[in-house]
Amino acid sequence: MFEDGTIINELLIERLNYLIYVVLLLIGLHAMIAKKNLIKKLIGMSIFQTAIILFYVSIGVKEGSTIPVYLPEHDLHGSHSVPSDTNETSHFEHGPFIVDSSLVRGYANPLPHVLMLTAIVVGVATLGLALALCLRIYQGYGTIEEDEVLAKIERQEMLSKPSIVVKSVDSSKTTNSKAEKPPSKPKVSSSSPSTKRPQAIPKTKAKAASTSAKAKTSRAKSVSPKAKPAASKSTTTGSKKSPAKSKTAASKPTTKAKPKPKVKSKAKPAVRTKSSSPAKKATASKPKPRTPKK
Amino acid sequence: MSLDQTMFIPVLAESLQTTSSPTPLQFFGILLGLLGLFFFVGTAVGMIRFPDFYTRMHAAGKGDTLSTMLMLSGFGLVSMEDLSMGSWLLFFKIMGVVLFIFITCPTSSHALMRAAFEDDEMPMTEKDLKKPSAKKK
Amino acid sequence: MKLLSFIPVLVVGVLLLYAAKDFPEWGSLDAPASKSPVSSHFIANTGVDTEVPNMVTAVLADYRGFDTMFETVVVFIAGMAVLAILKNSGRKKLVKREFEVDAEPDLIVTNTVRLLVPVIQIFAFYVLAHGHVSPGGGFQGGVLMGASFILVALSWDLETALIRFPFNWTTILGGLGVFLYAGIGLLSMFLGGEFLDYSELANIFTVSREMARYHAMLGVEIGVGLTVTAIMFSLYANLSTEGRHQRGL
Amino acid sequence: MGLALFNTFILLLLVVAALLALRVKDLLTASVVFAVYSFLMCLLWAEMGAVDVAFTEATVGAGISTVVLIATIFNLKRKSSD
Repeated sequence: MFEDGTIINELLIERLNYLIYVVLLLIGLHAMIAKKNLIKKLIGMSIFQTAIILFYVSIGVKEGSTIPVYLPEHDLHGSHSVPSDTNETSHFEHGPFIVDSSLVRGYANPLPHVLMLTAIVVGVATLGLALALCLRIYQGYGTIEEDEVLAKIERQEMLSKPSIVVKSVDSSKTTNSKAEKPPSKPKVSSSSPSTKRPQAIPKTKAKAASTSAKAKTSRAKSVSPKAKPAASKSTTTGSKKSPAKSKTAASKPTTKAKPKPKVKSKAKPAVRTKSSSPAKKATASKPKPRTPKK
Repeated sequence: MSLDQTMFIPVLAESLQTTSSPTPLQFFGILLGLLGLFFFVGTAVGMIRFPDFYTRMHAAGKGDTLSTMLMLSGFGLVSMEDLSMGSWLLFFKIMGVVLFIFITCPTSSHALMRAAFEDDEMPMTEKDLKKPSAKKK
Repeated sequence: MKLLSFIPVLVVGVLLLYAAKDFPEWGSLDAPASKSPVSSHFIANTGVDTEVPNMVTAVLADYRGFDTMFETVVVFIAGMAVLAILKNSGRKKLVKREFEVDAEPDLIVTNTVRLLVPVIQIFAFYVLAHGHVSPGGGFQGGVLMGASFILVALSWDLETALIRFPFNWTTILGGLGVFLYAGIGLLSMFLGGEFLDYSELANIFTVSREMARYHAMLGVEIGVGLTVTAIMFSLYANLSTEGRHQRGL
Repeated sequence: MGLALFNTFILLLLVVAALLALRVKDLLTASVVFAVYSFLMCLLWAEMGAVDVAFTEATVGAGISTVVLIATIFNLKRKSSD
């Protein structure tokens, strides 16, 4: 099947490196486009990078060549110097000499290696930068899934845009209407772990809600601006019950963090009485920060 | 050419080309390498077949350490075909690698097991084997 | 979205495979990259110009030193940007992370690390200094050095590593590395040559022009190593703690 | 026949590792598989004669970038939706 010199033969047998470089590059590209998780996107980006590095290294390969470090007979200095009593090196003058073109073929091409060596280190630096941005996004939005982040941004924009136009609606309606439709709005204030955001968000939300408050003014009369905190609290509780999938995912870290140590401290002594000493167990199950042991 | 200590790649290439008639030392090295490969297959099979994290780490920790050490020692023996200065140097470098693998590999498997222990991963008992649901996990 | 993304991927793939048809044969000696006068010149003349056996180091630090200097600056800027992004951004009240367990530093692990870290650091210095005659150099040595501190941080905790390598040092050392690199370049400029033309350093050091380049390359690699060490440790310290520098991984 | 068997084998393993790193839903597993990918890449480059690049990839790709990825995932959520 492969004997008749088709393109399959060329790609699969003689140029497998080039084929694999294309395949890896496409895998990375597809991951960067289609994956929703930002960390997955970054792994795709790294695969893309290494595919390009593979390509560069592949074009620098020469058949039957050695690594780009001079053989001892081409570099007669330092620890590489060959003693002059051997016959072989007696016709070389002491010191390095210009390697002629027939010997140049014996070494692999150093130029792609140099270019790619710096590219790798810069690649990890940029990976760190991107991960820092991921952390920041997680602090702001409580998730690193791209579609959820986009949905949150969209909702925020949708809520904050009309507030520029209509500002003079009285605030009594706003608080109430907010209390009545929790499922759509209060995600950000409840889920975001950042310290600044929960203060900033309800304000814009209050403004925004004022525009869409026409229909639901049933309890609007009795509410004074004082009632704001209570209303916002009710929204937070409402958000936890709401069945939207993204919301439950977002509020997981705050809710999940608490019950875990309790469960653990209960479970541990019961099961591990034999396997570890009781003193160690007590220290392990205590929720204290790790201290350096000196 | 007798003092080319740092250039070990051509040395290896030459030694590989002359494997048509291996010296007894090289033959012993090849034998060690094959034995290491055997244990490595055992490690891989254990990683797949064992049901539980701890038993899997047992296979990985022991088999991996032993097989890597055996293979590296075999490699060191294969590379010293002429007992020259360079091949001795290479042999001692490889033995240094073997020493560090002997130190670090059990430590890493200990750290993994300890992490699993802290995370309340329970070892599998005979009771779990009888339950049909335990087989999936 | 997932199906839609296959369209650009397939288009790119077909184009690249079409281009791959025209690539030279695998390992061919007549490939344009191997025939080019630039790389042939590097292979032929590195020994004469710089007396460095490792061509990659010579090309990295000498022939293309300007490139490498700005790569180092990129690494430095990336570290500073991570610091700027994450500084004071984390939660103040230290919530428990998803798979965090409270545990003492393990006895076996810490003692092994106590044994290993000096060896790793000596190996890092060896790689840095021996990069002229064997694979290695500033980037690799710096990464190994940073990895040794990260190993301390992983086996004890971050505070212990920060006692050994205070966080303020990362900024200072990173800047110092870039400064060392650029300073050697500027010094050779003040001595009458061009920027990063190390052979002019032979005027103040009593060595030949080739050996001046040899030793200046070592200085440059030390600069790269300092920057990379500092930035790698700073990346880890920032990312594992969200910029708080306490209670890390 | 230019390519050695070793080369071919590692190239095929690379594709498997890349696909696996992107398919698993657990981000920790993904980063560890990505370390495997980096190390395979390092072996491939050492085989091609690019020892400096291989050394850099072994320290950076399989060492530092895995640690940095795991340190970040430690502060994020571990599960991924795809």
